[in-house]
Amino acid sequence: MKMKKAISAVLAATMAMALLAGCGSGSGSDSGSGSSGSGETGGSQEAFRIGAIGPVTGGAAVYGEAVKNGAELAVKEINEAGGIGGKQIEYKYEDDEHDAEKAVNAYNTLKDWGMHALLGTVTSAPCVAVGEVSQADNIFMLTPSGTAVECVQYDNAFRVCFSDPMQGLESAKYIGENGLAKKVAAIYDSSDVYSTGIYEAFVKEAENQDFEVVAAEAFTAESKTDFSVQLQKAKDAGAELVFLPFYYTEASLVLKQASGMNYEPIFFGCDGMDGILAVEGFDVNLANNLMFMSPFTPTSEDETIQKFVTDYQDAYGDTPNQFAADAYDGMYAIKAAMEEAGVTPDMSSSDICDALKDAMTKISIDGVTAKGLTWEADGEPSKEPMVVRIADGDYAVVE
Amino acid sequence: MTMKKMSKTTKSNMITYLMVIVIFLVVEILVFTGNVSSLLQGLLVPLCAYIILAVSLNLTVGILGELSLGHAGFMCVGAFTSAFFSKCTVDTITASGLRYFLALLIGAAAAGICGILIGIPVLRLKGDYLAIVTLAFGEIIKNIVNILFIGRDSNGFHFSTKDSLSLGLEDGGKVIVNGPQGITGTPKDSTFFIGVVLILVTLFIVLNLIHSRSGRAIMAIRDNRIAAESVGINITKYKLMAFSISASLAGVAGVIYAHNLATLTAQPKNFGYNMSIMILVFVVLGGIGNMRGSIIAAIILTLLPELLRSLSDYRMLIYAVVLIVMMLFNWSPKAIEWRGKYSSKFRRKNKKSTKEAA
Amino acid sequence: MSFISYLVNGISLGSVYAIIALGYTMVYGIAKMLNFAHGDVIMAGAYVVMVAISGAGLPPLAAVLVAVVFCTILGVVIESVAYRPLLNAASSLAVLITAIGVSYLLQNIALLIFGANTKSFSSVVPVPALVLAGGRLTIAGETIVTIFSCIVIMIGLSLFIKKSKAGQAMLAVSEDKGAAQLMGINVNGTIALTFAIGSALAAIAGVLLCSAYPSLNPYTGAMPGIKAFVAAVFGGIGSIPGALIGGILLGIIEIFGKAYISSQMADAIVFGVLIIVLIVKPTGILGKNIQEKV
Amino acid sequence: MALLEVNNLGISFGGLRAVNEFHLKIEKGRLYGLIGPNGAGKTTVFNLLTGVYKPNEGVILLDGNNIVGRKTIDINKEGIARTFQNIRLFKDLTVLENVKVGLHNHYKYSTLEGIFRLPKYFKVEKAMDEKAMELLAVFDLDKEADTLAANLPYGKQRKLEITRALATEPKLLLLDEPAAGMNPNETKELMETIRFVRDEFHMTILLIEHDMKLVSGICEELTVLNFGEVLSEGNTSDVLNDPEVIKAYLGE
Repeated sequence: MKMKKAISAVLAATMAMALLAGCGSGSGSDSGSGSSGSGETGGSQEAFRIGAIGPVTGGAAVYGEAVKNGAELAVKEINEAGGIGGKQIEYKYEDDEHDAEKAVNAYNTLKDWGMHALLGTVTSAPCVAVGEVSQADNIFMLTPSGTAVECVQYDNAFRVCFSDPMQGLESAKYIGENGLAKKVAAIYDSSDVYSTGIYEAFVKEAENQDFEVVAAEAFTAESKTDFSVQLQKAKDAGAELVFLPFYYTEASLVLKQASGMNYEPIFFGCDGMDGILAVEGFDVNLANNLMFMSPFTPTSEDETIQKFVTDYQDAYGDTPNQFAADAYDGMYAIKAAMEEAGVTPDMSSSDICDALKDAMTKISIDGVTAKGLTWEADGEPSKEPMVVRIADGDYAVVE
Repeated sequence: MTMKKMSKTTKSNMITYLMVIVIFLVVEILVFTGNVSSLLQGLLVPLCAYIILAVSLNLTVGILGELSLGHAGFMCVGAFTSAFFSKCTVDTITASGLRYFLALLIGAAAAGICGILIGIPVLRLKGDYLAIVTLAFGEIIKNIVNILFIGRDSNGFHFSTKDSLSLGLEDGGKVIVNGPQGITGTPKDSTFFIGVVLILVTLFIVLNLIHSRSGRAIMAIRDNRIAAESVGINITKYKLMAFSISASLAGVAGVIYAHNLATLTAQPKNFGYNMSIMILVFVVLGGIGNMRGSIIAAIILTLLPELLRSLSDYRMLIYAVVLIVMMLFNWSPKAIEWRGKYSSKFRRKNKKSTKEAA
Repeated sequence: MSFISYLVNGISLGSVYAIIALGYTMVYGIAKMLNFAHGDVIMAGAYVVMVAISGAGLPPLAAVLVAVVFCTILGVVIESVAYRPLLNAASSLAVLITAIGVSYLLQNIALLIFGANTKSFSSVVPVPALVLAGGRLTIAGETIVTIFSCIVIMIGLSLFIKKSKAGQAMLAVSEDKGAAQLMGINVNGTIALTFAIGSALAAIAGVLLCSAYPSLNPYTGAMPGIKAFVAAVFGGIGSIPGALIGGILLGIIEIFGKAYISSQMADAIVFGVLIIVLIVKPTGILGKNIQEKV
Repeated sequence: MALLEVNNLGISFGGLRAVNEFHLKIEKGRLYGLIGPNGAGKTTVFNLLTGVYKPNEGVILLDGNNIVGRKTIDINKEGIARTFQNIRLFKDLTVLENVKVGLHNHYKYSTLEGIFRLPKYFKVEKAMDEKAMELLAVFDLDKEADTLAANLPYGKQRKLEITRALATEPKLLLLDEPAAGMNPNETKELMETIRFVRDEFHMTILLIEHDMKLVSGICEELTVLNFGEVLSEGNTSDVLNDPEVIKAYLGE
């Protein structure tokens, strides 16, 4: 009894501290949010506050990390070049652990901070949840890599990347039109939104194309180390091409295991495949025969891209992947839209959002993921997908 | 003697209820005066869900004395069934209060039924074996939800475990449960007020159960199964009762959770064993069998990582360290002894003031 | 043919589970605690090997040795700082939760040091793959080495426990801590030794896990850890041969489930079989049935 | 008709014959002793009578009904209650609650009535409290009603176990070494208590005991068990003077 009391006392004290700290941070914030809940910002701000959300801990941390860095790089460049319409950008990144609930927490943290616009979130399910609350608050959001259809279901949301159905459809079209294979197998992550979304669109479009899906095998987040069964089935079905709509982390294992069983089909991936060559210690020879659709290749000779890649490597030591590239372009798109709309930091985020909704459809930027990137009012970007083939351990764009 | 005893437990229960109400009022006043950050406001509803989860798991762990690592599975069942219901009826039942009430009943019932179905085979197992089987059930539930596709068109409902295409919906048909993408667009009906009311209801059920004939039977089984059998207690019945009540309350928490976010997906993070363990952490840290402790621990451990946000990269690290230190402080026999010494010294010093306070 | 191929793959996956399960079961048998941080010690071991090879340029075998030493020390430190104070706590759950805390801690330390990026782990296994049936069936060198190590470790551990004084002490502690203490056995020392051995095994498991599935990030150990825990329970937790059998069966069930039932339902199948086994035989395949004395 | 009649009872564990051709007949209201050297199978007999073990063969008639194969809880409902050699109390419940658990099957209200605190809850709980306190007073435990069972001194724990068993309103009470670990004074007090229980509650009692003073002091009849078989039975004084029994106890 005594012990229990002591525990309660200790816990209660900690709680009191925690609550005080929470309130303190609330009242200490100069955004004056809280009761109004609309995320209005104070009157005399000198800088635009742009927030970003994505996972930097947990299993999906690698994507969030890339976005965090890509956006940061863009912010640095923009600020050095004089900011947005003469105003500097303040940039803040929050962790969501790839969880919808944590993402909303992260969003609220940014709102307390006085965010004018959001670059995020990185992954789909959290993005849909944040989309819901940002729409209620009327805060502009541009997701660099949230591919699910619902990510941009509201008019305040736009995205830099392709949507899942779009990728599936384009992949199937490309394979069919170029006659890459007659028999195709698909392996996908049935516990993942991104992977399932692409897979479904792929299979749907395959009906219209001149190839047959001979095997469709799934895996889940709990069993993504061993792909021997899925590969064996593809092999037994005689598939000449294996479609891999998931991220390179798992793909590197698939390639290793395929080579272990002497199975050498063409592997075809999506934008998540980008970055595979940057995996430390990865045997690049395994990836010969790998093609994927990506808006971005770090080896492109384009000047903008080269500069981005070099700067990124200097700053973070890694080769940027398409998540970093999307985030980089996303930040520039926000800049362009803000300048187009002529907003200023002393406007409320809701007013900024209204102005940006309109401005987004008018801008065109030459970024690292596309030239002449424009947006429709439905939030989708219009850009041409690029197919990249890995040869001799390096990326090469297939014309 | 007896009357004094009665009033002692009643008093303890009243303190628990009162604590919840006071916290609610304080938060409401702070919100009203604009002193609560959006972050904290956003945390209020999930917090209610976690508190209910912690209290309900404490019924299994503390009162029934069985370790369950699949509590999130029941939450998942409650969340998905109720979200499915709300999504289907969002156009037909326009009164959101009524719809939410029905959703609560459905979520609780579905989770409770799952609890019974799972409880019948597994409750004969003991200790760590029971723990691993509940973990397994939690994972199975998550796996099944992830491959479940349900759509609706003018012909009624369509089911599939493959993909949304094989539902064969006609044009205009809507996919309601979309595999790993789960359910999107559940009406956001959960509020802090409802959450607090549900916490009170949960406490009411759990505390009253404990201090009733059935609760005594459950605790007797926990303390000594063989002796309980020898005085004619039906072991299976009471184990199952505790387990299914605990499950259905977890279902209620699931309903709150599902109606707070626009997306409901069954990820390892929110409905996997990670979550089950997280809830167990609340229970053990707050004191096994101590409902008030569970509430406090749930509040602290939910707020902690959020309040550590400013530490960015180090926050989960610090969270882990704090968790270990708190566990050692609360449970290590040496620490308890040390605290006992310290607090008795402290008490002697303040004897007079304590007397006055009492 | 594909049946045999599935079987080989199942054994190969299962052997990795088995070698992790050995560490789990060892610690459980003696300390009666579920060491949830075991999977993360594996991850730590794999990172050490990677750093030792690519950073310090050590030959693979020396790197493995370094990892074993590192993990042994890590295991002993974790045991003495986080677990031992709770050895006599009022509830055995306290130490379980602390183990979870340690697991988070190790993951986040690794995240800070090595970042979230997945690293490809170059195999340290020098054994070439075995090609049978004219190339239609390949058994990877890693599989051969893993199974071989599993059996060696299992025999070694069994002999150690049966023949050595320290092993006998472990047995005594696992039977009855209080009685062992009265017999003059150093209980704390014995438990520390158990953790040392368990963690050394974790280092080897880490190397083999990452050689067979060459992808390493701070969360690499978590899921195989849970699966191996399941395998250990499956085989009868506390039983050393049980860990081997449980691990391999789990691997085979997982692969066959995927191959012949549904690849989407693989997890549900694995866990479903586990439940059925435990309902039929409540202490696992090789677990001792203990009748409670009335 | 005898209250308890056991015939040809036997059970084996593995290859070991623990109890063989055991028989026993206890008339209502008697105080009966079951004695024998350690390991003779006395507790096993109790476990067979209470359904903890299922016998390989034999008949157990309680009031004429065969209870072989019934579950422990049903046997308790039929009217057999017991205590344990190594005390088994509900440690984290109070003394009062321990007894109220014993009253479980005789004072009923539904779980829902309990949760929603309907009038029946208060009525039945009040009756339970009164009955439990009455029982506790008999054993002089009423002052400790609010103490946790684990915190009681040893002798009182034994008494509480008997009280709890009595609360189930049995016809037959089995006591497994009630005097174990007690000093002579406590034993003497216990003897009085047992006799009092028999007289006051008109109880039939079967007890296992090693303390010969207690056995010869209160038991009216005895059965001696050796290596799982009945060695001798009958009136206490006759049995205790049986040379076979003396041999078994003192050795060759």
